[in-house]
Amino acid sequence: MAHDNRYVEKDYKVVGSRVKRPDGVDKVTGKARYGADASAPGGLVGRVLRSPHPHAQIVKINTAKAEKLKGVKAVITSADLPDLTNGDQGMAHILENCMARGRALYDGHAVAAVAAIDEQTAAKALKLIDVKYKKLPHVTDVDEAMKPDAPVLHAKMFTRGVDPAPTKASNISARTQMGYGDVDAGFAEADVIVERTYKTEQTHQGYIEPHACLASVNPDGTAELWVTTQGHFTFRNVCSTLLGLDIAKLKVTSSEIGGGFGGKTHVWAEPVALALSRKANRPVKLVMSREEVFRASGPTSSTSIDVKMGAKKDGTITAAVAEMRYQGGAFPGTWAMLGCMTAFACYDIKNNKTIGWDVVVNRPKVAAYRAPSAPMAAFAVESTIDLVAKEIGKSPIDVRLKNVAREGTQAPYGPTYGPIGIENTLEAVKAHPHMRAKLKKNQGRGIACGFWFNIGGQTCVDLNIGADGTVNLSVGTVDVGGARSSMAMIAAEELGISYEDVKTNIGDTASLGHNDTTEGSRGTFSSGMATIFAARDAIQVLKQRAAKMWGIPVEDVEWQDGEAVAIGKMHDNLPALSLKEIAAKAGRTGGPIAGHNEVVADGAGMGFASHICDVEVDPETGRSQIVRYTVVQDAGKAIHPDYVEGQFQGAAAQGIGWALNEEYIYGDDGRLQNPGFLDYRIPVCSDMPFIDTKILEVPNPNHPYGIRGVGETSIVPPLGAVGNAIANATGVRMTHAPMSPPRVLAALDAQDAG
Amino acid sequence: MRYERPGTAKEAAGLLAEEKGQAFLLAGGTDLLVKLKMGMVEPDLVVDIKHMAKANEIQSTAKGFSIGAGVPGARLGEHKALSKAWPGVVEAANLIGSDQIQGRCTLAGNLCNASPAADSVPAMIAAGAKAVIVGPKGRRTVAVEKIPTGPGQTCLTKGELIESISLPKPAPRTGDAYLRFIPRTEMDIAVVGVAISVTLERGVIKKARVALGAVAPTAVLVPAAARALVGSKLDDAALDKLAKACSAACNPIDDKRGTIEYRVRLAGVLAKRAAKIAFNRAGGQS
Amino acid sequence: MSNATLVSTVVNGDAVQFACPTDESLMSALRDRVGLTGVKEGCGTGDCGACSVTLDGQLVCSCLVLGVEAEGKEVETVEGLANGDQLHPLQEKFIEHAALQCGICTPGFLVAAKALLKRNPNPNETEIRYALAGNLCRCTGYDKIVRAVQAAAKDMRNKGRR
Amino acid sequence: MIRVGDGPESIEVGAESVAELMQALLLRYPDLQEHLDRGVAVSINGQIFRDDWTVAIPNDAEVYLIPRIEGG
Repeated sequence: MAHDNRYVEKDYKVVGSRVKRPDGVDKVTGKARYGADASAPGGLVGRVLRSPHPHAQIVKINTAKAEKLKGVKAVITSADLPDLTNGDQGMAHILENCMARGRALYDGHAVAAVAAIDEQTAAKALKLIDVKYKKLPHVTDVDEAMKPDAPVLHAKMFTRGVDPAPTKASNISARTQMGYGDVDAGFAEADVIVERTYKTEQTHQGYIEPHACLASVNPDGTAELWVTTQGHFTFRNVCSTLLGLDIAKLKVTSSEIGGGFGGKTHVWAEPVALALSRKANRPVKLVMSREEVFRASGPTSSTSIDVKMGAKKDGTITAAVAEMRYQGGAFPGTWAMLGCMTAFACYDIKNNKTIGWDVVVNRPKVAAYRAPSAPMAAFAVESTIDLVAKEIGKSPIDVRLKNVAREGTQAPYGPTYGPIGIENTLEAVKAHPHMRAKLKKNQGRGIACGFWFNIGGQTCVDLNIGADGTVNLSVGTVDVGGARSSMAMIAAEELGISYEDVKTNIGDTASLGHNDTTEGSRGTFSSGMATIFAARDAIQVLKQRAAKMWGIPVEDVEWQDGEAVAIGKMHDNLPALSLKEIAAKAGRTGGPIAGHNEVVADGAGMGFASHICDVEVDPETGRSQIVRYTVVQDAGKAIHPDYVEGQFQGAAAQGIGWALNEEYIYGDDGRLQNPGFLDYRIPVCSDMPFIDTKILEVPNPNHPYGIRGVGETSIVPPLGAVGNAIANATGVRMTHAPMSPPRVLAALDAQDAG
Repeated sequence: MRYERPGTAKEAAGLLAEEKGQAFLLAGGTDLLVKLKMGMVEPDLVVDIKHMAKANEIQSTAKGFSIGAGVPGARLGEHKALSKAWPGVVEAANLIGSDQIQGRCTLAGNLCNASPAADSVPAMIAAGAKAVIVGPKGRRTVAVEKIPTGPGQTCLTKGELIESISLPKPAPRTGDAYLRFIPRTEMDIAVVGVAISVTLERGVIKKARVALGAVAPTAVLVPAAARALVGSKLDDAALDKLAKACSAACNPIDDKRGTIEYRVRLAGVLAKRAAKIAFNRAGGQS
Repeated sequence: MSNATLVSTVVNGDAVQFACPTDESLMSALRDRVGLTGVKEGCGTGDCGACSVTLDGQLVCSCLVLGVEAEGKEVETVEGLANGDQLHPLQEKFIEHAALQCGICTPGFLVAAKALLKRNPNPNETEIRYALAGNLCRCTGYDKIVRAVQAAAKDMRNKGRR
Repeated sequence: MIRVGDGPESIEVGAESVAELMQALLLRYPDLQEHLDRGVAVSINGQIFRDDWTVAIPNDAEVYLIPRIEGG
């Protein structure tokens, strides 16, 4: 059945309220089962041996001693994961990242793995594996890696997007260019031109739950995987390809997920666990240590970005150019391209150009991190806009409003925007009491904007009505932050029943059609759309059953507030039939009542946010403390406001951590110096103030409820907002994030010296 | 790994002395278990000292305080007399890690782990604390500043362990303070730590002890910094001299937690701030 | 299992015996041998607080305690927080205030918050923030967690409960 | 006719659906296959379509091929 995805304004009964989440009790009592909380009969413990070198040839791996150790049931190397990728480069890189093939490309790269009867035996076995390395020169810095004399990681990598195509291999995987207009003419028009170079360090999603899975592969090719993931269907497809399994025979169940933020969209050790299980013919549980998570999962890019911006005295930005260098770790990515797409997306700049360089270095393969690539570009752009505002003597907010993107503005990546909310967020910021609050000594206030896409994609939902009229809703997008509530609310809203009568569960890959991964702020948008459509299908069935019960034509039945109502003069003696009454008779009117929907959820909206940050800087130590913070973001429609606020607050906190202290620190030896929460400093409770939020609702025209994704956008503004606040507190412009105490103090000294 | 829980210090010393393999003491375990987890140590013997007599006691005597080697940080904070006498020492101990860590970590453990950045060690040094060591040859008492000899190394010989830490009874009009710098508000290892204790006579500093952490291979006592204070009412000139002396005493390394330059600079900044707190606690008015 | 030692202890009020290697953490013993997987491992090095339990009433990271140290002691985990089918006020308020998103840190926060309120039934915001600084949460920015603890504290004071 | 843009270059193509558009483009630009394999999304008059090639393209529509986005 074709469904209409267009937005229709309506009054909601359930949507927009603050109900209790269905998984709450399990999660406050310790009953909820996460990746590491499952066990299986005869289960083994899997452990991975990792390269201590950032770049090395693997000359030989001798596993004989480990194999002989009592209690060891399988030892594997890349030989046990033959290349079945059939020319698919992306898949081949995933395979090589899971297990090194003849060369180690970063500190922490997996080189072998064992499965043993217990933790102690597995640890002992790892020590018995003898790996002979030949060390190779390494490079971990993005700018260094681009130099002509840098050690080259991939001998056959020639930069794409360059004409003529290079004949010499380099670490630059691709060049991207975007934008429109004539930037030279734009700069010629400008009264002021500001140019700056920025650097951002590599950060990690920092989810508290390490990667964990329980894999079981049988000799007949059937297999099961219990795993903490953002996308169990994607994991199934990738693992099936890498292991040579049939998709239908690998059942993947997503456990409760203890945070992902993009980091659990990709497979890391799961194919290794499957390969161990296949070899041992026993279930294998593989849980990464925190150190392994930092060294060998997928952090974000470190970057180096040049921005040039020209403006007229009236505040009009006449031209803007950004050249951005993003490292993707040891394998090529498209991270700089995403930087290009997002850098100027909040603004209507007639002449804009972005150039992106995607670069490989000897660091772990970069993965998505909440609005991937956008925060770094926004740090550079939002800082530069404040500099422009200062030069022309206008307020930062007015310069932003003067150039703000609106419906009809052409996005830097091509298309023309439909209705978008960036102007609304800026107006809300301007009117917010926070903007008028008095600042104390050493304090400063900064604002910044941010943009991130929403994506839609393949979605499949099942809605089944029980004999008592309660509803099971099976969705295939993993619930990363309360989505089961939102889906139940949407189903209840459509069916006209109470929230408590709907139970949402996350279906495994064997019981539901394919669903794309929960990424790109798509969960509520996509599964919300499919839930609406599935509920509408179920309503059709309910109407048919009511018609049968009454013995009237289905055309004479309408669905109103959870009831079938017979319409027309001929039937006005018929009392309405509730969903419960119809459900009770389902067995005698044609069997189970259900609604299904399979859809490519298209028309995802755009996410925009503006933030206000107050910071206090200790001039003697360079330490910055966030004293007040406000997030304004367009949600399209907030289904469950608590969890929308929670996304805003969580994203802002991650951005603040990035802005202030979080960074990967590599030594000259190319090894990660701080693979733990002690020295990879994510914000703790006492670092943070309460985070004020304001939800705006500019409906997405391409969703029945107007939903936009809300998960990612608010990690984009904090770096710029904090940098601008520090600049206003101290007079010093920070161009290197994180803006840690030593960097701020050095900048203060340089200011004093200058 | 053999796990033993002796009932006396002497018994513990005997176990350590007899062990041919790698032996470790377990007090709060907040360092040892991390090393176990990371595979940095593979003990043959672990001696849990929390079951030794008096290991969990804080004793108040006429001479001062004796703090058993198993007393966790949280207990120090709850001890009113100790907190009144040596607020700087208690604050320093209470800065180690989270409330969870406070439930376990001990002064003796913090000292014997011999990290240059240990928070409680500079504070103990400034307060003139001593460690009571028991070993195969009996009991000896050593000033805290003499215990660590380098990162992860102490002057304790095979079979020796710290039974308790003793703090003197503070002289009248004595105040102490400890400040450390960390990038966050909690949960970090000190980038720089400064402990100062001063004793006043008629409003003038008569005696002072200044100790620094995280700026040298061990926590260090800085007599030159103390001299900068003695005879002053903590005027700006004295504070500047103090800051200079502290910075001059630094011999730090560049690492993930801070640069040499930053540590040297911060030592001076924190010394001034700590001195003011200690001075006020001693009843001084600057 | 080499070097296994039999440990007799009391967990959430029940006498429990388990055998574990001497170098195994209490966290692993509780999870793998007693079956209390509400005790979460976020780091294994005492930096995240997800494995928080109380040991004879003292809040600790169970990853920094040896299993054998639990001999003769009383351990309380998140599984012991509710009284039968009655959730603890902290559990109620965490749900009510949406103080959890992914929920992996929640058991540790609840155990730590309970220890705080036992010690200080009326903490201010700063005291709550510092008392919970040993518990990392990456989802919420801590906002709703602090509010939930404030609400639970108020509720418990009104009911005269600790 | 449909305008297809990717940055500064625009061309006109006759096609009534995304599938027809792709066929037409591949005839003219065989190198595009590599991009299509990596994944593209199609923007039709500002609305972004990700996977569904059956989507109809109205007359005089503005169409952009943009890279498929990954998110966090």
